[in-house]
Amino acid sequence: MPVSRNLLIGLVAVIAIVVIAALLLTMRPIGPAGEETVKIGLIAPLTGSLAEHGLDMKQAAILAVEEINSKGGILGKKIELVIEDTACKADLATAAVQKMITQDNVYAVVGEYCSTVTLAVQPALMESKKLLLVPVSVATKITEQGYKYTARSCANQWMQTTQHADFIAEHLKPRTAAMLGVNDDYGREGLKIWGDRVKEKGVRIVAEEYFDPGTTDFTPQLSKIKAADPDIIFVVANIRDAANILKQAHEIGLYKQFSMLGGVTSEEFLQLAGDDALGLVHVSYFEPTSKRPVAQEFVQKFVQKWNRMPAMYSAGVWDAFMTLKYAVESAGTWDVDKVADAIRKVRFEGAQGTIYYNEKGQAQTKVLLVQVQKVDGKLRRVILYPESDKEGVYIPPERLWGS
Amino acid sequence: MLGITGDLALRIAKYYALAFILLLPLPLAGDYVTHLAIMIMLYSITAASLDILVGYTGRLSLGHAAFYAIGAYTSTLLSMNLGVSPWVGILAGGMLASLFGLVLGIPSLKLRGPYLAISTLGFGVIVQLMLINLDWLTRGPLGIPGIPPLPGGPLDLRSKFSFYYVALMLTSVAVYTLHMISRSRIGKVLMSIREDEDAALSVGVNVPLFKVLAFIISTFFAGLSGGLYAHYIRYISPAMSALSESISILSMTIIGGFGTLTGPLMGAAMLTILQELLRPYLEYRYLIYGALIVIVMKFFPSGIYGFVQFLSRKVRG
Amino acid sequence: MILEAQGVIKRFGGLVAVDDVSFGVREREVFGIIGPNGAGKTTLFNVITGFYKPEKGRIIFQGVDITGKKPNEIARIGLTRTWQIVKPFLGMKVLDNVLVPIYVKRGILRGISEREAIERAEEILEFVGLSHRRDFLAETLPQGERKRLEIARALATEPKLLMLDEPAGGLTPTEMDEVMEVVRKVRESGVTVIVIEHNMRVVTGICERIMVLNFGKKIAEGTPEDVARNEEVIKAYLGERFHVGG
Amino acid sequence: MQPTLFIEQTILGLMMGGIYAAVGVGLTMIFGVMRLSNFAHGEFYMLGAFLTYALVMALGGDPYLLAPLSAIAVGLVGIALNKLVFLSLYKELREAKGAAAFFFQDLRFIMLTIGLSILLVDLALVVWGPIPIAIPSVFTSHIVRLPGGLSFSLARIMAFIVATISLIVLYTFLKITKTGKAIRATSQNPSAAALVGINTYRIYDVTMFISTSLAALSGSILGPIYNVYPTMGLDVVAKAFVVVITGGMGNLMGSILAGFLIGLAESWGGLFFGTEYRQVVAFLIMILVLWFRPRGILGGRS
Repeated sequence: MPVSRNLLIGLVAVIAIVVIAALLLTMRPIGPAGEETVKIGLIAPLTGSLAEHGLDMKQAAILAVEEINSKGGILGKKIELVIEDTACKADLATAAVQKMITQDNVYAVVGEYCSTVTLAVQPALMESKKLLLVPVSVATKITEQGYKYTARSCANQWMQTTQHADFIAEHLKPRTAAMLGVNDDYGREGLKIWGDRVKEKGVRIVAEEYFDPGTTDFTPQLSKIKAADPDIIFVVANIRDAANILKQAHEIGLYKQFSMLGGVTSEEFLQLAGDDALGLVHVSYFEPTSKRPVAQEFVQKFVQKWNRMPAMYSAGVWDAFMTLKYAVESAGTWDVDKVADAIRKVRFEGAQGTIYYNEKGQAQTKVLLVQVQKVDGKLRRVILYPESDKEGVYIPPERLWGS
Repeated sequence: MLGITGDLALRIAKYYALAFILLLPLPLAGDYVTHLAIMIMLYSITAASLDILVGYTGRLSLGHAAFYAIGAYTSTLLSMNLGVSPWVGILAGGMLASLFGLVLGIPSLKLRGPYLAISTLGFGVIVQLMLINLDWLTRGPLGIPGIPPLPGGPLDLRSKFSFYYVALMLTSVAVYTLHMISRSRIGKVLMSIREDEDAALSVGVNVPLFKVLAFIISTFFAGLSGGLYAHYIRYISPAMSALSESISILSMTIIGGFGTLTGPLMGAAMLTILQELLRPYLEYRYLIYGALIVIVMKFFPSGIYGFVQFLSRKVRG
Repeated sequence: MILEAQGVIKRFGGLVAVDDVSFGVREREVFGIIGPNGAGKTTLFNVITGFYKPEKGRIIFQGVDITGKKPNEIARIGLTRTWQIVKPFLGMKVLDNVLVPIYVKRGILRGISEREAIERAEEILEFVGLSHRRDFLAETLPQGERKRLEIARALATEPKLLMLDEPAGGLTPTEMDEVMEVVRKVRESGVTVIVIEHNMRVVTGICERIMVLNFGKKIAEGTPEDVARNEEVIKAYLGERFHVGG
Repeated sequence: MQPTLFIEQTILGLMMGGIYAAVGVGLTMIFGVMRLSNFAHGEFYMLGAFLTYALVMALGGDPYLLAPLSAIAVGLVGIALNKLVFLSLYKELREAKGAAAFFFQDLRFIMLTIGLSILLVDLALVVWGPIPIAIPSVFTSHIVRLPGGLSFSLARIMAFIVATISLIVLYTFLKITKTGKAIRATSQNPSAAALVGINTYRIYDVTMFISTSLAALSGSILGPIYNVYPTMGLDVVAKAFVVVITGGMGNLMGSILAGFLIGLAESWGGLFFGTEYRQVVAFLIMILVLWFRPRGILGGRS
C-alpha cells in the first residue's frame, strides 16, 4: 500500500477524532429551565490510591450543597455541584478545571486533596477569575503566592505543625525526637517545619526517616528509630500508613510516645489502628464530638446522610462552601472581586470552629491537640489543648497501655 | 538527504500542511477544547517519540515519562534560576533528556524484552525519587509553581488561544521531523534491528550504535515536549516521572498503533478525549476505560490505526 | 588465500563444537563445508563472522587478523554471511531489505545518493531474480524467494567473500536450481563463496573444493571426487545412512 | 552502629524478601510458561485479599483459615480470564514468525494486562469502596518476643510460614506430578512439548490458576497485616517485577533468591544512605545485576 495513502488515512482519522470530540465536548448539558443556578466545582481524587479521601470530600460537598439549597440558596440562587475526579494527577486536574471554567462556567472551585494538584490548577483559575477554595491541601505555599481569588478553609502545614511542635515541646518536654514522614511534599514540608521548630526549643533530633508513597511495611524505618531511642516520634502520614506505622512499631517493640498531624482525624483511622492508637497525640482541626452546635449539626446531618462519621477533610469542605455562602451574602453580590474581599472579612461559626481569614486568604482556624484515650472502654480523641476546649489531661502512654 | 527523496518529503509535508490548515479554527470551540488540543499535541510528540524506540527499533520503554520530566525540569530551572529564555531552555531540556537517554541507552544495550522494560521502569522511578530527594536543586516534592510562560513577542502565550498556534506549529514540525527520521536511512536501519538484530549485524549494521541513537532521538523529543508542558501549565512536580505517566504514554503509542507514527497521534487524541468523555461517570469511568483497552488490544493488535485501516478497506470494499 | 583459519577451537561448556580446525580458501573459488548434523559447521561460521569468540586460533581475512572483531565490522570489510534459518527483515519491503546494507556500506549520512542506492538495490534484486517482488513485504515471500532475498541482502554489502549457510536447505528441486544458479553467477562476478550444504547434489554441482567436519574435527579436504573416496568421510556419513552423491 | 540494629535490619530485610518472593513466584511462573508479562498480577493479589475479607464477613472465622478458599476462587477467575482474553491470542501467536512479530505480541499482551489492571482496580473501588479495611485475625495481635529485643507478630510469622509452605508445595508439584512435569516441559520448549502430546493450552490454564491463586494467597495472608484497599496490588506489582527480573524471568529459584537480595539491599541501603534512598538502592541493584547478567542472577528466558 502506498505510503501516502496510509498517512492520509491516519491524519484524516486524527482530525476526525478531534473534530467529533470537540463537538461532543462542547455540547452543554441541558439543565432545568427557568431556575437560575450557580455552579460550584469540586475536584477531588475519587480514584487512585487516595480515593478514600476523595470520598470524604465528595460526601461533604454534596451535603453542603443540599444544606445551602434547602435554605434557599445564596442570594436566591440555587447551587449546582459539578464534581470531577483528578486521581491526584496534575494533567487530569488541569483538564477538569479547564472544563469547569469553559464548559460549566463555574463560579468557584473547591479542592483539591493533593497540594501538587492544587498548585497545578491554581494559575488557570486565577487568570480566569474563578475563586479557588482549598479545603484540604496544606502546602503553605498555596496561600503565599499573593493570589486574590484563593482562600484556604483549613489550617495550613505551617500553622498546624508549628502549634503542634510548640505544644509538644512545652507540655511533653521531650529531650530527643525522631521524625518519620512520607517522601512527598506533605511529609517533607512537615518534617522540615517541625524539626526546625523543636530544635529551637532545645529538642535534639536523633533520626529523620522517610518512606515512599505506597509503602506498606515500615518496620525498617521504625527499627532505625528504635535504635536511636528517642523520647517522642513525630510522624507525617495519611490514615492508611499511620495505622500501619503504629501497629508495626508495637510489633517490633517500639513503645514510645507517637505524635502526628491532622491527617489522621477520622473514625476509620481508629478502626484501622485499634488499640495501637492509644496514647497517640495528634493535631485535629475538627472534632465530631465537639459540643459546639454548628459542629453537632454538621455531624448529625452527615451521619444521617452517609451513615458514617465525617472526617476532618469533610469538615474542611463543608466550611469552604459555608465560606462562599457567607462571603457572597455579606458582599451582597456575586461580583468575584467583592466576594474575594468579603472572604477576608467574614467571621462565622463553621464545623471546625470560628472561621475567619487573614489577608492572604488563609483561614485562622483553631488547631486542636488531642490524645487518643479510652473512655468507657472505647477509643476516643480527648482534646488537650487549647484551654478553652480542653476535655482532659495528657496521660503518658505507658499508663494507658497498662503493662 | 538521509535517503528521503525531496519528492517524498514534499508529499508528506503537504499532508501535514493540510492537517495544519484544517486544525486552525479549533480554538473557536473554546478554551476547554483548546486546552485538550494542546495537551493532545504535547502527548503526541511524546508518544510519537516513544514510537521511534518501540515501534521502529523494537526497544520497549516503561520509563519514557522520566525524559519528559527531565526536559520540563531543565527548562524550568534554567529559566527561573539563570534567566535563560524558555525557548533556549526547552531546547536545552531536549538535549539534557537525550544525554540521559544516552546514559540509559548504553547499559541497557544487552537487555531485551521484559528485562529492558523493567530496567527502564526502574530508571523512571529513580528519576522521580531524585527529583524528590535532591531538593536543593529541584525544590523537592512540592514541585515548582510560577514558571514563566513562553515569551511570544507581541503574543501573550499565557492565553490558550495563542499558545495553541505555537503548539500546533511546533508539534507539526516535531512530528514531521520524526516522520522524516522514520522514513530516512536511519529509520530503515532501526527497523532492521527491530526485525532481526543478528541479521542486521551480519550485514554490517552497528547495532549498539543505532540502538543508542534511537534512545537519543526518542528522548530528545520527549524532553522537548516536557519543556513545552512546563511553560504551558507553568507548574511541574516530580510526579511527572511517575510510572503511571510512562504507562499512559506507552498506552497512547501502542493503542494508537506502534510503528506507524500516525498511530501514536491517534492514540494521544483518543485516550485524552476518552478520559474527558468518560468524566461524568466519575469513579466508574475506569471500568469502561480499562475494558476498552482490553477490547481494542484483543481485536485490533495494531491498535486504532489498524482499526481505521480495517474500516477504510471495508468502505472501499 | 582470501581466508585462513588457524587452529580454531570453540567450546560450549564441556562440548567442543569446533576442535582445532584449520583451512584456507582461495580467491574466487566456491568452497564447501559439509558434515553430519552437529558437526560444528554453523558454529564455525559463527566464529568466522564474529558472532562467537573462539577459545583458541586465528581467523585471517585478506591478510588481516579479524579474530574477535564484531560481526558488523567483519561484514563491512567484505566478509558476509547468510543464515541457515533465513532471517529476512520480515516487516520491511524487499527493496528496503537490500537497501539497508547498501546504506550501511556506502554511508548513512553522506555518500551514495538515494537514486543510486535504489538503482543498485534494483540491480541486485534483478541479479537474484526478485525484481517482481520489489515492493512486497518480505513476510509475504515463499521460502525459496526468502533464501534468494537473503543472498541479495548479503550481496548488497559488496562482499569479497560470501558465506552461505545451507542456501538450498528445505527447498524444492526447482527452487534449489534457482539458488544454485544464483551462486554460480555470484562466483562469476568475482566473489569468493563458502557454502555449508547437506545436499550433495548442490555440493558437487557448485563446489570446487570441500572440507568435511565431523564432531568438530576436520576429517578431509579436497575436490568433491577426492572427498567422496575418503574412507573416514564414508564412515562418518554411513553412520547417518547418508550416501555420497545421493 | 549498634550491632543489634544491623541484625534487626537484616532480619526485617529477609522477611520483606520472603514477601517479595511469594508475590514474585506467580509472576515469574506465568512468564516462564506463557511468556506473559502480567501487569495485572497485583490485582489478583488485591482480589485475594478482598475475597478473604468478604468470606470472613459472610462465614466468620479467621482469615488465615479462609485464605485457601479465596485463593482457589481467584484462581478460577484467572482461568476464566485466560479463556476469555488470552487463549485465542496464543493461537494467533503460533502463526507469528520473526523477532519483531514476537516483540509486538509482547507489547499487545502487556497492554492487555495493563487494561485489565485498570479495570480490576476500579471494579474493587466500586464494589468495596476506597476506604482501607482491616481484616480482624487473632494472629495479628499476638506478638512473639525473641531474645535481644526482637519481636514479630504471629501473623507475620504465619505469613512467612504459609508462603514457604506454598513454595515448597509448588516446587514438589512441579517436580513430581505429571502435570507439573508438563508445565516444566512447556516452559522449556512449548513447541517440543506440543509435539510430545502435551496440551499446552490446558497447561496455560493450569499455570494461570497456580499463578493467580498464589498471588491471591499472598494477598490473603498479608491483608490482615497491611489492611486491604483497591490499589494495594499496584503497590506490590512494580517491586514484584523488579524481583522477578533480577532473578531471571521464568526462573523460580531465581525469584526467591532475588526476593531476599532485594529485601536485604533495601534494608541495608536504608541503613547506610537514609531511608529515602531505599527504592533507589533496590532499582540500582537490579540494574547492576542486569549489567553483568542480562538475564538475571540465575538466568531466565528472553
